[in-house]
Amino acid sequence: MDALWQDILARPAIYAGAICTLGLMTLIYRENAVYRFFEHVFIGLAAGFSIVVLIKEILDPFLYQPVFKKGEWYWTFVFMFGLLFYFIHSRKYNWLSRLPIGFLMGFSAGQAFQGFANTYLPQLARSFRPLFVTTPDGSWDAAAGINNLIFMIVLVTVMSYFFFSFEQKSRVIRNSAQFGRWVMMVAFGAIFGTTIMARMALLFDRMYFLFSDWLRLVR
Amino acid sequence: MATTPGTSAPRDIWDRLQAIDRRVLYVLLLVVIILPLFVPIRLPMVTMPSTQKLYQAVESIPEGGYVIVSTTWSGGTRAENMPQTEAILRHLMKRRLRVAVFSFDQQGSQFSYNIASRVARDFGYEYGKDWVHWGFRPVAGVVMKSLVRDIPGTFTTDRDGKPTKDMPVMQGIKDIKDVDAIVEIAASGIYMDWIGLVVGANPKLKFGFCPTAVMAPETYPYMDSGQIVGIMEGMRGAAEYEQLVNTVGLATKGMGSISLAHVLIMLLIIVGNVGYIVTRARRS
Amino acid sequence: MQHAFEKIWPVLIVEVLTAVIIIWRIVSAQRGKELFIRRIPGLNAIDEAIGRATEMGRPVLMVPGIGGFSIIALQALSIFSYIARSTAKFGNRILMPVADPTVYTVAEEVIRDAYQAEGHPERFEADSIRFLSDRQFAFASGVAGLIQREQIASSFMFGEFFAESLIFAETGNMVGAIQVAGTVHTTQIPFFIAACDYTIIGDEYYAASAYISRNPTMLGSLVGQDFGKLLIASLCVIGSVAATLAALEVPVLGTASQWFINLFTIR
Amino acid sequence: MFEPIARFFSAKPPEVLPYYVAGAVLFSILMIFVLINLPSRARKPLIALVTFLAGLFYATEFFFPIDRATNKNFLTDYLVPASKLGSLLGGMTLTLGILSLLRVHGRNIARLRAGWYNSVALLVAMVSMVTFGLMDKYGANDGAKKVFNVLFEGMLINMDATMFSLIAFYIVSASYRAFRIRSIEATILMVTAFLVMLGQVPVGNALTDWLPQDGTFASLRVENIKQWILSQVNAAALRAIAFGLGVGGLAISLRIWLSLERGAYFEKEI
Repeated sequence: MDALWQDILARPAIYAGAICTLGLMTLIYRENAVYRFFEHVFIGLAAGFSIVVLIKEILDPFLYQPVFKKGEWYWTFVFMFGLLFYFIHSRKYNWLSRLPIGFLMGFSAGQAFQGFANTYLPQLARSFRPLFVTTPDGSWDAAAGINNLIFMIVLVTVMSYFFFSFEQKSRVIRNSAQFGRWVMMVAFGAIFGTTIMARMALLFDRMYFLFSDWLRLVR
Repeated sequence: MATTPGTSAPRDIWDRLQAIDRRVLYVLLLVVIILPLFVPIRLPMVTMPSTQKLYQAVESIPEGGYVIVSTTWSGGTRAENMPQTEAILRHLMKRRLRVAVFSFDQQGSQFSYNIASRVARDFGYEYGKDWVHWGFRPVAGVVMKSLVRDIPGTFTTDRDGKPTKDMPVMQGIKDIKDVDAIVEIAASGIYMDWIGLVVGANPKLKFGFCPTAVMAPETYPYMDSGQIVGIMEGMRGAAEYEQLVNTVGLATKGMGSISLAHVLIMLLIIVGNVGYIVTRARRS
Repeated sequence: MQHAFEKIWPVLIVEVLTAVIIIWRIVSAQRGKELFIRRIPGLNAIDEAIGRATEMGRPVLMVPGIGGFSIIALQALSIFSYIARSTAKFGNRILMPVADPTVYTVAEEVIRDAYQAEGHPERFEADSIRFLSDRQFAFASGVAGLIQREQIASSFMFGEFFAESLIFAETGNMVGAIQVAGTVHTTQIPFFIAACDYTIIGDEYYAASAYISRNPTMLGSLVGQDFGKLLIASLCVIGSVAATLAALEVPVLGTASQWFINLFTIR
Repeated sequence: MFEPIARFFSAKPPEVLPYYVAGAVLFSILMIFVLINLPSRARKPLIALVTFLAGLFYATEFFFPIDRATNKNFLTDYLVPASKLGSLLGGMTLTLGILSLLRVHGRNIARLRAGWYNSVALLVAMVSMVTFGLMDKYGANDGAKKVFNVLFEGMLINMDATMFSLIAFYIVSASYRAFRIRSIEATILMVTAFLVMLGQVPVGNALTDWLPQDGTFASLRVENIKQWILSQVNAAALRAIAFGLGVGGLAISLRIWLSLERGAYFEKEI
């Protein structure tokens, strides 16, 4: 018993981690009192950590330091503007909270132009695939050409699935959209298949933590 | 596409095959994950060309060469990145190259120090003479730009704050031209920064990348263009690498678990479908 | 690309043109023109799912994802606002765990307004909308617990979802809930497809509020969006033809094609 | 013309700083009083204006011609302060979220509802994390550091990893249940997932290891089939979906920016 206590005192973080791991893992059997307890502890710790981050990484560097250390007094206005959020609980002046909310909405919307240009425009030119491809030594590369054709067909049929306002009267459009949906299923199946590896690695890591870091049964 | 679990009680074996209780599945999964930790399971392994290329690149470094290993990962991806780090360090130290380790991640710095110390012991590497750990370095872009021009000036101290100036391992290393290879083990897209800021500065520098499996596909184009010499892809790449350097490490064990888990899932899919086909055939 | 002027032509041709068409369609739709919209099965299922919750007398769960306050979250909230109007009418209990404090603040407002609009402000319970945690898996643990404890009857997941998507969807499936989900993060769609009854794919997500509300402004926007997509699809086809011509080194046409490709090539 | 304004909004030395800060607070309170008394028909236009101006900043910064030498225009230097402003405003809502937690769990405890002790655990965990987290930063104390280490590295990080790892279980039950040849779509989904799984693991690769490494038949090796699905079909399909999402996102951004959005929240009388 003494040895156990000494071990716990020597490695408290490992023991705490192991107990928490086991506690949350009980969820796969079913929701139970043990899980519920650790779930609440988890949310409490996470909330506490968010508060710490808010103070350390937002209020301190973006409000306290600039105003009181660098004299940038105008940040006070931002703070006062942010206080308008709290009117959300007021029956009568509730609408005031819509000002900072609207401001954040505008911020988010305004960034869309750059976001669109950055994310999608470069992909456009990369979709211009030649159907005739030559290898570096100048001979015809039929396989690459066929691959590019497939790429185009997939691209166009999947996009056709997402047309909402055209009535799919013509058979071409209807079939194209249907084919597009099937191709998407291929893509989704592939994503599913590739993700399994990463998730299993995580579970393996947990077992390694329990059996090696904690119980020291495996090196 | 989801179905509510069978409302009527399973009648025969075929019905039952379609409605195995999820807890049975979970126990099976736990068994296949835990078992290889204790019982080594050697599965046939085909080495991917990307792993082979990385191995060859390390093999081609001239004797006494200098390699920087950066470990930008944290606990969340330990299962994949830890065996990668260990496998690459084993290879470097087996070849008796000079090694400098550091990290853009605080946790990664601690992890890589522990791993490197252990591997160094195995190969009789002496700290300060054969290898060094520069510790945690925040703000990747700044560090990368500066190490291109001046390595001793960028890493004036090691992880314990000791000056590196007089360490034998730092002798003869001035800038990026004196470095033979850089290997980044990461859970993020940091390879882009290396390629953009460092790789071009020394044409003979070899840049190897060890990403998590999820990250790997997006890095292939850079291997085709030669900007990355080779890729160790997640735990699987690490297992292949362990095989290449003749060691049974965490990745080989992990790959046993993960392969079995894949096999389990595939078997379950088959079992479920067999049950489904038979019952459907009977009904019609 | 930090600024439009770094590569002005694609920005003008694709982005600005799309934006102008969208606004133009919105304005003309507001003048009252009948507009067609194709069926989106997942969205039709919303009423069915609420109906079932009413029959079973068990709560309805709405999860607006774990993303921050953005247009994606706003779209989720407008779908939930529609759902809340139904639940206000039928008197279902709702549960809405939220992961971002700003989204939480707005969500409370949106849902309360929905109850008011339906004429049942007294049925709104402030505690039904809860901030759990802005940390991904702490939030996931809370939602998983909630789903099982409350034995929810139907679950709606719209917004930004990452790896935790499967935790929600499988736990929901375990308690036998009807589940409808949609997210802009395409890598999570396979998991929703595997575990939910209906999944909204891709920009069906952005079509949702138009589809549900049939509001002329939104429908007009949807028509404009279709024009934008048509523009992009056509450019891809034209670009591929151009790339082929350039590769075949057709005289004149090949050079012109190369010019066209370069016009759109960024970096 | 802007010179006096810029001087007024510049950083102030400590001697006069308190006056400026107090002035800003007073001015803001005054403005709130003005807002409270604003006629209700002016409210919506005001909110629309605030939204529009906030969006206009980013739009102008993106579209305004740049100086080729510096790659900047007159607004570029304000991007960093703007993002700080956004973080600060967004951060201030955290208090509202925490209040929600306190309200729900405080009530559980006060009324001794079933499981009230869990709510106590939540609050204790929260308070200790805040206490030791702040001590870790602002008051270096070895004991406090150790406790923080147990709370953060020991508990929080491991709980994160555990919840994340549960997905491994769920992925097994989901694929067992969903991948049935029930419909064409489900079958396609299953077959590709199956092929890709085979390509992922060494065991699967061993199946087609007898095929040559190069040449025509090499493309039938499972790892190459997997690679082909990912690089051709997957990439193209995901790009097509992404284009749609891009246009959809642009549309909803425009609607919000120009206050054209509809729905209960936007149409409510205020």
